[in-house]
Amino acid sequence: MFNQDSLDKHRALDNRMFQLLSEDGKPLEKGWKPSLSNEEIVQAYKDLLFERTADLMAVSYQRQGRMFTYPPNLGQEAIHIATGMVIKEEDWLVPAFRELGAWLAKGVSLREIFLYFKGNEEGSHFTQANRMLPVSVPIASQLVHAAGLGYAMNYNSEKAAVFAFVGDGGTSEGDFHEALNFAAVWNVPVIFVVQNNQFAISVPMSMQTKSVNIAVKGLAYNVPSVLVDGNDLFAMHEVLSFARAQAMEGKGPFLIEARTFRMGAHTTSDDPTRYRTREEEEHWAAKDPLKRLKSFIEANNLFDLSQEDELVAEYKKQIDSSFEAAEQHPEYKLDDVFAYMYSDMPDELKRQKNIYENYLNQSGGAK
Amino acid sequence: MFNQDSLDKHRALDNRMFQLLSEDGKPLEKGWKPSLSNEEIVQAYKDLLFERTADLMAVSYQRQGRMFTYPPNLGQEAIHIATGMVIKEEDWLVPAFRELGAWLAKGVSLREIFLYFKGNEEGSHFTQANRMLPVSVPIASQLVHAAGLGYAMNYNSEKAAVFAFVGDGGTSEGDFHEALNFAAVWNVPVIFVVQNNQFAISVPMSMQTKSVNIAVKGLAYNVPSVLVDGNDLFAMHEVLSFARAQAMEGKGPFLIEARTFRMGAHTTSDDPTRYRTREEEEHWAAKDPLKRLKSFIEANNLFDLSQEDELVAEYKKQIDSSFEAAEQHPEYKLDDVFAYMYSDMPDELKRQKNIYENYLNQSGGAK
Amino acid sequence: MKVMNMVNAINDALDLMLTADPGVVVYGEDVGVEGGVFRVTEGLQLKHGVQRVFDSPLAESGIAGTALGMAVAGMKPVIEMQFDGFVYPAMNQILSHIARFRNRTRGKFSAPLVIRIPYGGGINALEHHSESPEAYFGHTPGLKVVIPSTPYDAKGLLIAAIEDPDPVIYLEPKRIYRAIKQEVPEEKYSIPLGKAKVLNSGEQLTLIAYGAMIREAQKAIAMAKQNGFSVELIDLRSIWPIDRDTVRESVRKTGRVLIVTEAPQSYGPAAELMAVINEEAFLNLEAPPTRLTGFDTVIPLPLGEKHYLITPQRIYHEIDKLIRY
Amino acid sequence: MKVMNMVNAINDALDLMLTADPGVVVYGEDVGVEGGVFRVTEGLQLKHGVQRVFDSPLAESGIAGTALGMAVAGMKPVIEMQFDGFVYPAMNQILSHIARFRNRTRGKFSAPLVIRIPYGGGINALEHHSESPEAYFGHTPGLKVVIPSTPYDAKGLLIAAIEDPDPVIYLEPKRIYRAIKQEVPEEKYSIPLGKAKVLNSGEQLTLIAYGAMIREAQKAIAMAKQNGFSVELIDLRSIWPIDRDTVRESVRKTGRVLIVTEAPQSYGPAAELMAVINEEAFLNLEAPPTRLTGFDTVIPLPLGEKHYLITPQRIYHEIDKLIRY
Ligand SMILES: Cc1ncc(C[n+]2csc(CCOP(=O)(O)OP(=O)(O)O)c2C)c(N)n1
Ligand SMILES: Cc1ncc(C[n+]2csc(CCOP(=O)(O)OP(=O)(O)O)c2C)c(N)n1
Ligand SMILES: [Mg+2]
Ligand SMILES: [Mg+2]
Repeated sequence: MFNQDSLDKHRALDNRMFQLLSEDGKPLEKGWKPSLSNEEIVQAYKDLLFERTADLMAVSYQRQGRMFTYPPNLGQEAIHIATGMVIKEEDWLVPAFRELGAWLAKGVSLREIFLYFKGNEEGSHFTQANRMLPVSVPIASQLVHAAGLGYAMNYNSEKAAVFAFVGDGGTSEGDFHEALNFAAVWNVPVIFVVQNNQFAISVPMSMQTKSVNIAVKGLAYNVPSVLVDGNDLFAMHEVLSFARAQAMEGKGPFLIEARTFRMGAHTTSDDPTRYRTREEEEHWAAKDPLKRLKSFIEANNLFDLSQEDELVAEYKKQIDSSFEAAEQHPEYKLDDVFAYMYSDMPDELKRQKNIYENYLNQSGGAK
Repeated sequence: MFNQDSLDKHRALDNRMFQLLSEDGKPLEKGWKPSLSNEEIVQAYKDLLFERTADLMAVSYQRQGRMFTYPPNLGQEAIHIATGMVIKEEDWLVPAFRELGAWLAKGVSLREIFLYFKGNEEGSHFTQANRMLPVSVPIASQLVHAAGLGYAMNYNSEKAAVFAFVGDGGTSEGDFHEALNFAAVWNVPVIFVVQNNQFAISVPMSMQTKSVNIAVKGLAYNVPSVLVDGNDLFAMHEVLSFARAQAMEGKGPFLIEARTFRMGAHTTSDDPTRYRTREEEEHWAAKDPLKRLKSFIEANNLFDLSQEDELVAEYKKQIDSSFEAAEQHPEYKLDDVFAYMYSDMPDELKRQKNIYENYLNQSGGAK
Repeated sequence: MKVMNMVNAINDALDLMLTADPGVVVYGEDVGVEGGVFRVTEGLQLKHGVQRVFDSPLAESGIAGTALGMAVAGMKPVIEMQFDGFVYPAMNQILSHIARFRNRTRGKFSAPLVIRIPYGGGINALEHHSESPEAYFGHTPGLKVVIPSTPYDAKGLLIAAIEDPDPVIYLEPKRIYRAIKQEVPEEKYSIPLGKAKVLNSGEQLTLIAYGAMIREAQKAIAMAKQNGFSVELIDLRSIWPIDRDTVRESVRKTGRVLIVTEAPQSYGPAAELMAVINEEAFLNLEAPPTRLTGFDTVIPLPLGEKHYLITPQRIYHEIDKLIRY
Repeated sequence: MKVMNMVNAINDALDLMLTADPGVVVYGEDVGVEGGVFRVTEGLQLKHGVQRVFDSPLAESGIAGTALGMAVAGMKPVIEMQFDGFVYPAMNQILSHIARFRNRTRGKFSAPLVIRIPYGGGINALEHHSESPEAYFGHTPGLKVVIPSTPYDAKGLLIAAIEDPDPVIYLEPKRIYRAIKQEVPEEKYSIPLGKAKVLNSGEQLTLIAYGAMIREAQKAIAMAKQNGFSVELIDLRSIWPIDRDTVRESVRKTGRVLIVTEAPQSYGPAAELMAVINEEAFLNLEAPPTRLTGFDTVIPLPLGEKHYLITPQRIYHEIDKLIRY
């Protein structure tokens, strides 16, 4: 298990990445055994498969014009599934916008996710999910919210942690700095996870920072930091578990750089061939987290992979029906524009709404 | 001389401070000789004495109600004088607001400084000073300007550096982070000097950051960083010289934490007894940069200190006459409110000004 | 009742709310040990402890953003921006998140927090210490924006703001922090947000102002009275929402209106009031609605402020012109 | 002449200015290799090199603040904020520094830079991608604020903005980036900042709009014409300063005015125009100056946008009401 000793051995400054499985799913260290049970591993694999299936289908719904935009998760799923395994009901999840599997683990329904990306705020209501903030579009701005949630945890003597996500590009924003600093000074239980997928839209890491890696940035705040192979589910799981345990011991924030690659486009309106090479894509395709876990499962005979097609078919049905549920969501009403701005609708908003409704009445409903 | 080797020996993470003179002005290393000539040392002492005298008089002008506010430099002068010795005509100085001696070295007149703190923008016109930005009140916001100036230096292939100042408190702002990051990624010749004077108004360092020191923050950007005794003129001079030389070699930005203490109040409206102890003040009074340099000069017989009173008397006259010149500055005119907003006054501003002037005419000049 | 100035009244409101609601925390730069640079939070840390009243690192985006996090978790943060000009680094957090969290999550989360900001000119301060940023907030859907003009209102409005389930920008006219003393009840009371107050009833002209301009307006009205003019004074108190009822009723009665604000003119607060008056009382207007505002310039440093600040004489001049129109 | 849409026209203006002035640099997030998420800067890096057209780290305050530094050093940065909603992290740099450097230094330094911002709704985008922030900038002394509505204007105004010795906020109505094609001269030409343009002359009503609302207004005016109404259309083009002459002349002639803007209503752009009209043409008014604007709400996500966006039908409805008033 990743422990204090591993932390000392993986000093961010030395640029050593914590990794347990090789690209072809073999333990890097002889005799290594996963700290997860076989059932847990199989479940993780299934979850990963589910995320991947849902993600690919989301992209295709968008291509069919049934969803207005969508940011693919392809290639980054191990980070999300590992988070889902470690995060507890009482923990907060503070997303950026590319952590599908973690959202699902937190109880957000696919229907809601689809609804959101179809363009309805109702999709961020998260009826079943506890303690998860909505997607944060302004890059890195959510990280300071996480520090505030952490303060509330301490203030209320709650034994819980906050998992806050950001991308590599997001580390350039001032709010990344302020969040890490507040979290450290206040000693709050926040686990910052940077999904370093090598690009911020078209901008590569090398134009985003000159630091040897992103984990090293934790030194500026005296926050323990590790560089982890984000495509290695086991490695991610161990480090996340360690970080959470540390937080529960009152040791404050933790920074994880999860090294990964966005195998898809930035969003469905992006064309990655403009800014990256086929070689780069192939290099990373070999590190695919799904493939890697699958090899491990195969080698250790944990699961009869011949069932996979059936499983995927089942998932697809489920995903389709979630999407249809999103499509069948009641029409977006004028009321919805006004009703949630304040706890009680102020007269001024009623007035503006009335004027518009009067117009609609007079025009026979034509907008 | 401070060199690459010294840099390696003073890794910010080890929290070792670069210092050459003891508190009582003795070389810390046997046989150490200053890299400055005797004349330079004496001149530096005189400059320091001048800054201190001007600074104390500024405080007393303010007390007399002749200036509306003023931020004392007391105790931090060695940083400013050393900067003045290293900075060249072609270099930019990007001040925060507490670097009096450096401004003077850059050619800003005391008259202008007084005029500014009397409340006239004309005091920031810096008639004689080249390449110095005005005081920046919004904490840390000036640092990104420095990165932009640095870009211009590179763009125009100028061999020059930018010296940018900020306080310990300022390192908490997002702009500190963005500036260091831009400067590093763009590899621009910017020397960031953090005057760590232990407090941001009433807030001590310990509530500002959890990092072992401020220099360590440079690691996040892969920017070479040193912790220096800011009350040791020799140490400051050597490190600043080294940093500038590195910048001239195209090695990009540098971060200096100058450890010092604000011996006076934050500004003339502040009362430090509310937030710090007498012991703390006495502890730091023993490290006074003026006293330290004086002891060195005395021990080495560099200057006949019996002339000091006379010198100070002379300085006072000079300072008084600068202040009087500021007091005799032409009245602040209505035109001055409007004239500098745009390069040509837009009709809209002329209109607003006319309306007011018409009123003044009608009211016989009564505001 | 106790005689209080505005600093005392705000301090008292914070103290009462810290006592009444264990979720309330008060933080910002220098608000703890120092008690704030204006001493508004003086004594509160000693009384309520460092967990509840504390200094934050020097970073306004961090202050505002962490407050949102706390609010979402059920706390009631009351944060301070040290001066008007230092709220700008927090604009992204305020505009993009604090104002929108309720709407974004369809009511699942909200951001019941208060941002206190000393604002306005007239105190001989450095640049960025004399700004009037209320229009930026008034133009931002999802916020309520409040400005008191008396110790009594300051206390009651701040208590209401803290109790309000939505985020409130609470601007404190620093120029009159200590200028006005008034009997203020010692107990907790609140004044509904969104309601203007008629401070002086009159027949010939409606003068609308708020914050530090109220005092100047009152002086002008006294001059007007001596000259036989009857002026109605509305203290707007709430920048958003605007109390259209009070404004309408008054302007329909007087037919003439003068709006006095210190902020820059273009796209400023007075423009919105003129629009409201056009919408609510156009047919009753006997003279063009008129604004007396700051210029479209940076507010000058102290030696130039006399050219910028609005005096009772200037207000009176406009009253006179309008009534004779 | 060449047929261009607005994206082409802006690209062309940037290309010409990069060629004409060695001090011009173009940077921001994804503007280099990618050519901008809207492809506005496409091809420019290839042609002018990575020193002059480049990607910056993802940090808007840094982008704006470094541009100020470059401008002070004599360069001419033209920076891009990727979307309207992402300019807010740069507010402190824009409001506190860029707008003020000339005044602060009494003309010693200035900030001749251009901030390009695609803005406005109607493109089915995520939250923060459909904002209309022009009033925030219009209320900030020291800035000029420009919005084109056609490819021709886009090119001429951008060239003028880059040549201008003062900082210019240049807002690009992204909704019509590719919607309008027009013959545009291939050479460099500029259109003076601060001047509105009468797009349609008419007698009964003045309609004031800008940016993407011009197209909607034109459709409404076509409907009005069919019904025998004569409407004058002013394309404001410059948010600050406002071309009072053009507005005054038109409203004095027509006596009726409708202002159409997409931004939220309160303290929004339309309010300022109403104030200007009250100041310039009150006695000529035959009906209350009227505004048709966005609501005081967050602009909804795509499925709700239909409730928010202003349609030609709604504009026509107001025209009809006002002319029959
Ligand atoms: C403040 C802000 N600026 C710009 C954008 C536009 N934008 C959306 S995603 C993105 C890149 C984010 O890169 P990264 O943080 O690495 O996350 P990734 O997309 O790779 O997951 C940008 C620039 C934004 N959403 N917010
Ligand atoms: C953005 C911003 N926030 C707050 C302030 C108010 N303020 C002025 S000086 C200061 C403390 C600065 O501390 P530090 O950076 O350590 O510099 P020092 O005063 O110690 O030289 C504060 C909070 C400001 N000027 N700007
Ligand atoms: Mg990325
Ligand atoms: Mg300090």
